[in-house]
Amino acid sequence: MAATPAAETTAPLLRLIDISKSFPGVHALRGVSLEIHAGEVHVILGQNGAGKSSLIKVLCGAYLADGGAVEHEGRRVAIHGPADANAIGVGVIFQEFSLAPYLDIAQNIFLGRERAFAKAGVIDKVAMHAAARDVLAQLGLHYDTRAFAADLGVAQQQMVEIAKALSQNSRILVMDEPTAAISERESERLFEVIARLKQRGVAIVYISHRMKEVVALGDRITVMRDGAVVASYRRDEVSPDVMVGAMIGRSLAGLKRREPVPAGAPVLTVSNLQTARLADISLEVHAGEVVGLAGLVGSGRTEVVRAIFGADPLRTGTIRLNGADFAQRPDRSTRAGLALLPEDRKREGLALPLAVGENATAAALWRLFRRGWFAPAAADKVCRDLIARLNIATPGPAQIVRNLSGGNQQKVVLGKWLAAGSRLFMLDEPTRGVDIGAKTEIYRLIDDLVQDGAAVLVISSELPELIHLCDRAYVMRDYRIVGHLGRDALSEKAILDLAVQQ
Amino acid sequence: MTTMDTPAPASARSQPLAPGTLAIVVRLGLIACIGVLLSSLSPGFATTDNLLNILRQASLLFLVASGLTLVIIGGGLDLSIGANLTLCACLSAAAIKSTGQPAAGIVVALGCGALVGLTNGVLINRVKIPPFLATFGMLWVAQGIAYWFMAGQVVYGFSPAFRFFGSGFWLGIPLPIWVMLVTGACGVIFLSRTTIGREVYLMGANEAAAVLSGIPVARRRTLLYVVSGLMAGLAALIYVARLNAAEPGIGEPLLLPAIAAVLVGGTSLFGGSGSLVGTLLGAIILTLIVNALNLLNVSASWHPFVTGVIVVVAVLADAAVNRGARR
Amino acid sequence: MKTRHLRRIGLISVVACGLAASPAFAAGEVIAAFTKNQVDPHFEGVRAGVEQMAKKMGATVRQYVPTKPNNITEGMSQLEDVGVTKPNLVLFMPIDPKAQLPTIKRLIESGTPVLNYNDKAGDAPYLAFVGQDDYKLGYDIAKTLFDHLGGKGNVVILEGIKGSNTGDERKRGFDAALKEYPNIKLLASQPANFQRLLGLQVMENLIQQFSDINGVIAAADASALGAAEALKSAGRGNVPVVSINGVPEAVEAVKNGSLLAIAEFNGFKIGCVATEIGLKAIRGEVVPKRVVIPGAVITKANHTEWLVPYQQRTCPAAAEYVGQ
Amino acid sequence: MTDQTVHATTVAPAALLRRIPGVTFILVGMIVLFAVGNPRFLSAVNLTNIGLQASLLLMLALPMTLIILTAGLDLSVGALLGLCGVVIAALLVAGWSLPAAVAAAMLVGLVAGAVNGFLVGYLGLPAFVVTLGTMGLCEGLSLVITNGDPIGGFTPVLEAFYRSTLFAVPTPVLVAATLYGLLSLLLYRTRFGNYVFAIGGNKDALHLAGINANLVHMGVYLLCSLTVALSALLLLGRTNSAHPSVAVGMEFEAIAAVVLGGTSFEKGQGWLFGTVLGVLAISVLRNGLNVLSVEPSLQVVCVGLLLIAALLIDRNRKQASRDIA
Repeated sequence: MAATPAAETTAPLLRLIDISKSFPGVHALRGVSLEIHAGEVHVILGQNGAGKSSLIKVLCGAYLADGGAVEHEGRRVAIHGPADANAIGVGVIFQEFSLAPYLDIAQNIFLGRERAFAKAGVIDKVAMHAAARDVLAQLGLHYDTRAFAADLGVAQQQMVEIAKALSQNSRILVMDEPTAAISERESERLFEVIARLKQRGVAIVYISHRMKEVVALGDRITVMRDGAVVASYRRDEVSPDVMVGAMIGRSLAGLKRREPVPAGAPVLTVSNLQTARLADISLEVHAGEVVGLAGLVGSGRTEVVRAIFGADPLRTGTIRLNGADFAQRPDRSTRAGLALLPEDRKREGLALPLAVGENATAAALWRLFRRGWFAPAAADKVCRDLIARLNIATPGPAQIVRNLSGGNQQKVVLGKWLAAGSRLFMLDEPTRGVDIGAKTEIYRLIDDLVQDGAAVLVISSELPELIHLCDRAYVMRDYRIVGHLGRDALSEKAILDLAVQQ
Repeated sequence: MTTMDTPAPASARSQPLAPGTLAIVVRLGLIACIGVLLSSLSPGFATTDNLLNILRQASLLFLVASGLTLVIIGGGLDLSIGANLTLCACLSAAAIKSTGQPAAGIVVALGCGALVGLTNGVLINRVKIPPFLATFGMLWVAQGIAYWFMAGQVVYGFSPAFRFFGSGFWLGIPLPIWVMLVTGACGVIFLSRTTIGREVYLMGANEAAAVLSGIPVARRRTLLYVVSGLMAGLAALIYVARLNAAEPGIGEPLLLPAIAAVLVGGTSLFGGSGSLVGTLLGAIILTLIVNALNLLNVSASWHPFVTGVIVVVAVLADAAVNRGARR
Repeated sequence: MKTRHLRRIGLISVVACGLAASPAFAAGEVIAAFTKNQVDPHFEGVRAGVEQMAKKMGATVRQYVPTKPNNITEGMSQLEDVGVTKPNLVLFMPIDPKAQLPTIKRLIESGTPVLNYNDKAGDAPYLAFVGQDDYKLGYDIAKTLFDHLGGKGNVVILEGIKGSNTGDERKRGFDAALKEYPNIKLLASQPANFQRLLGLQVMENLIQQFSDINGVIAAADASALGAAEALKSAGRGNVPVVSINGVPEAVEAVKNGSLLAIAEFNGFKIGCVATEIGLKAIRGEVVPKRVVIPGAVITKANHTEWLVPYQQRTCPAAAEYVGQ
Repeated sequence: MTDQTVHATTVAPAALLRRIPGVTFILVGMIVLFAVGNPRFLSAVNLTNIGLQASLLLMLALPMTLIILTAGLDLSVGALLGLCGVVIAALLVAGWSLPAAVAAAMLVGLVAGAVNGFLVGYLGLPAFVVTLGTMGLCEGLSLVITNGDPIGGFTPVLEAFYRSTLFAVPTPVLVAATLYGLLSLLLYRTRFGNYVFAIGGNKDALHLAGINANLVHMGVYLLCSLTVALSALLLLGRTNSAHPSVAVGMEFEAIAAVVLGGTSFEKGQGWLFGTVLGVLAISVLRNGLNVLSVEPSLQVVCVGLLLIAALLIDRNRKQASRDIA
């Protein structure tokens, strides 16, 4: 665990040579070569499906590469499984955390390596907790190591993950979109930790969509597309536009703000809403408006839309749709014209083992078949129309949703609500885990919706996205609305000032 | 990016058999194989009487298993069906005995079944007890009430009009088979041609997503348990009519065979997939096997073992097919 | 939250205290009566007999029945628990003699008098055994059928639960009778576990398998009634069925011709006599060690006596059977 | 609260209190009630009875806890218990020595556990389905071996062992207590124990930690089946004979006991000692109802009500604690 001095940046710590991997019908990786240097942050950029995840899985031994070689400090090594990856010091922090909820922090950190603390097979808990505290201290953290992972917040879990990797003497730390689920403030904390790790000579492979982070962190940037490396730069030799261009294969102008539509009558009026956690929520959304709900992760944004939709119980407060009260129950909300695109589409948005058709009509059955009799042909037609309208890449309505890419899955969720004829769309992180192509299409769709007189309430952790989309925004902190920003006042700084307690 | 821009090819229709259809075909094939094998080994097998006999026995099993199938597709489990059947049988038999009206028995059986189902639904929805335990608790409660109500007696001897449900024939086919066909058809229509049926699959596959799609999941689930209870009530009537008696021990031995029929029928316990046709075939296969063992003079001690083998084989085969389909 | 718990616990306590208190106020000896299940009416007959005689003789009865029918371990637990409550008399019938013998021996050693009734429960210092001769019942009823068939024909047997004393002894009786009738052919002998549904389904299958069944012997009424149903719906209602027990339902079936005859295994009488003998024994009287109640063959000619519901019957005096 | 990422999460004593399952209250309530109803309830003889009656269920419920912690289920334990009893008895009657017969039963347990474990651990089939299948197979095999007849007349050593006591404590209780000690050591103090929690909570994590998670998963089922095979000795000692279907149905009671004890079907959340409480609750209820001579049909209802009431309390407490948070 002793700190390693920053290594020579000239000789790579790990070199991937011509790695390829294919699955039936898909070339996930085509001859990927990559150099990873100690003490450097190597950012890998790419759209969804570009092969980043496959690359990580090959690196950590979850996939066995079909071809190519791996060199560790100049020597050929074979990665046949997680154990081999561990042996050469590769540690991965996945988006879906690899913590067991009902093991405590210390047990999680040393999961799989308890032998070091075992005497005659019995684990010396005192020693293990002491060691865990040591590791956390190196990151400047002081957690109670007896806490169950289940009781930790997302950011805290991520820190435990990092501590876990660090405790394995990982020389190469792979982070898969580490800031996707944490607040900006927590991200800063993470960046500090990354800086510390760099100083200690750890090589970091950092995967992200966020150009700002890429620019701020990356020493070396590799862009992938369609399973292959399309470009590799040093940070000082490249601009964001060039990188985005490389990602999508063409140059894209920066996000401009969406043209506003003249706002109509109020569609949604929420006053003094209170739930078990939320307090004093009042907001209004008009027809033809895109309203943002900004704030850090954990500030209560998701809870607000869930409460409006009726997924969580209200304590007090009134919610009116087009001036009328409606029962706060998801089925009533749906029939009243409310739509909720949930944050976690795999868990809450889609029935993954079912077909596109079944999912796309899930919220609209009551509307399409008012008598309660289901007609497969009619449902099929509705679904085909949606596939065409949303440009969903699927062989047909019978395709199982699990087999679609993230962007197309998200479009199915959106399609569900289009079919339901909703008038107020509450979109919780609509572009999370979605590639740029699908992202633009989703933006265009939102624009179409408001043009058409619908109202949209958007939650996003990506500030540029909010600023691009929204006519105005409410900002939340600690389960309260702490501010409202009109179109002119809306800026990243303004949002952050409100969202972060000074 | 290329795939994104091209709209869906229209050839999607001509894909190979969906796993569900395949499973049905395989089961039909299995039944055919056993049939051919048996008719060559035992002359008594391929007679109309024997085939109707098998179907009649299967129909009783199917009635119990059908409600369970719906519950399982919707992502639940109902361990109380056997005890529920017992309770319905005892109460309805007593009602018929005391009023002399078969109609009273029908009302009581269906009412009692629905009530037990409703209680299951409330325990699961409101009290949030996992289905396994809520229905296991109800198993004991229903069984206990049945014991208490019957106080060790048997209610027996019903009018021919009522007994017709269990032992009568229509167009040369025993009435329980008609009941099986009619309820099976209703069930199939319910699952595939009503919006509620479609919602059942959705909530079984992903409950949270179903809730957030505006499907009133709690009410749908309660409905499923009520339907399961109603089926137990209906089965109870057929049993009482068939046996000409109600005793507090008739339902309990039916639980595991019913679960086995559902599983052999290819319905996944994960929810979200399965079919009543499968359960029907499952019930027929299980009945057929026992009939075959009898005709082949195999000792009755072997019946549970062979049934166990069939369940395991069916489950393994489905797992293999699903794995293949997912890849 | 706490008050809610307290209230709930309080409610339960009140109910349970009520339950607990009721037997405690009654006078006289306390009898613990064991039966095997709450399903078979035969045991209801036993319980009714015990209750009636106990009331007559001024004793109180506590019934012990496993919650799951014929569950051996539960039956054993109940025996152990009875050792704690120390009743004045235990009337015991084994679910499984081999399993329960050691426990019952310990119960006797601890000073609780035990009378064995209904089924033989192995060798232990019981006050007495009160029951019937299952072997003879089986033998008698089989003979009745064979004679009815004129000494020739094909029969099937629906056995009881394998391994139960009752079932095995009856089967032995059937077999003994079979040996005496060389022209009676046994087509099949399958277990129907004393159950109605199993009796029905086993019979349905046997009908398919054999087209020439002339008679059916069932080890108990429930399976016989099931078998009779199966025969009737196959249009073979004329095939004679005989059984053992004589619960009112089966006697009615004899009356209307569905069953040919039943060998009387009279739970009510067993309950009465066992209680009388047991109470007399603990009251210091000298009692016979073994009382075997003879079983009649119930036919259409003599069935009326057994049609009476248990509650309306009157206990016979034990003296009627002593010395037989 | 200025720097939330560094802020330590503490394990409050309230958290420990929260772990106590609702069944504890019912258990205490029942004990008070039964003791008031019949003072002999608390006599040494009766406590011995409760211990004896609880010990076999505990032998099944303890390894079942581990299985449920892995988000699994084993419906085959009851039938397997019966089968192992039949195997031991049959071999003893056939003249085998006790150790040899026990070894054969262990082998049966090994095979059953391996089949369950392989199908659940390696192939990822639902445990309910797999173990329902093996349950049928085990029960069927017992029937085939015995042809439905109970087997008796083997060495009295088993019964003597079952009935023996050490310092006035019945041996079966000691055996069950020893098993509890061993399993709690295994679960809370060894790598294997950590992996059990990890499989239920996040099996992929275990896989990525370089552990053969499937093997561990299978190991849990093996452990359970082997324990069951050994428990057959207690069963034989208790019943002094082997019945093919004597223990069928015990699996449901064991599962109920585990869940009463606060172990959840998901996420590897649970507590081994809770299972002891759950088993005690069931045993005390049954014993107490007998001691109070409650009417047999009401006893059946009471078992169901115990389950529902205990889970109701847990539910209310969980909601209450969430409201506070």
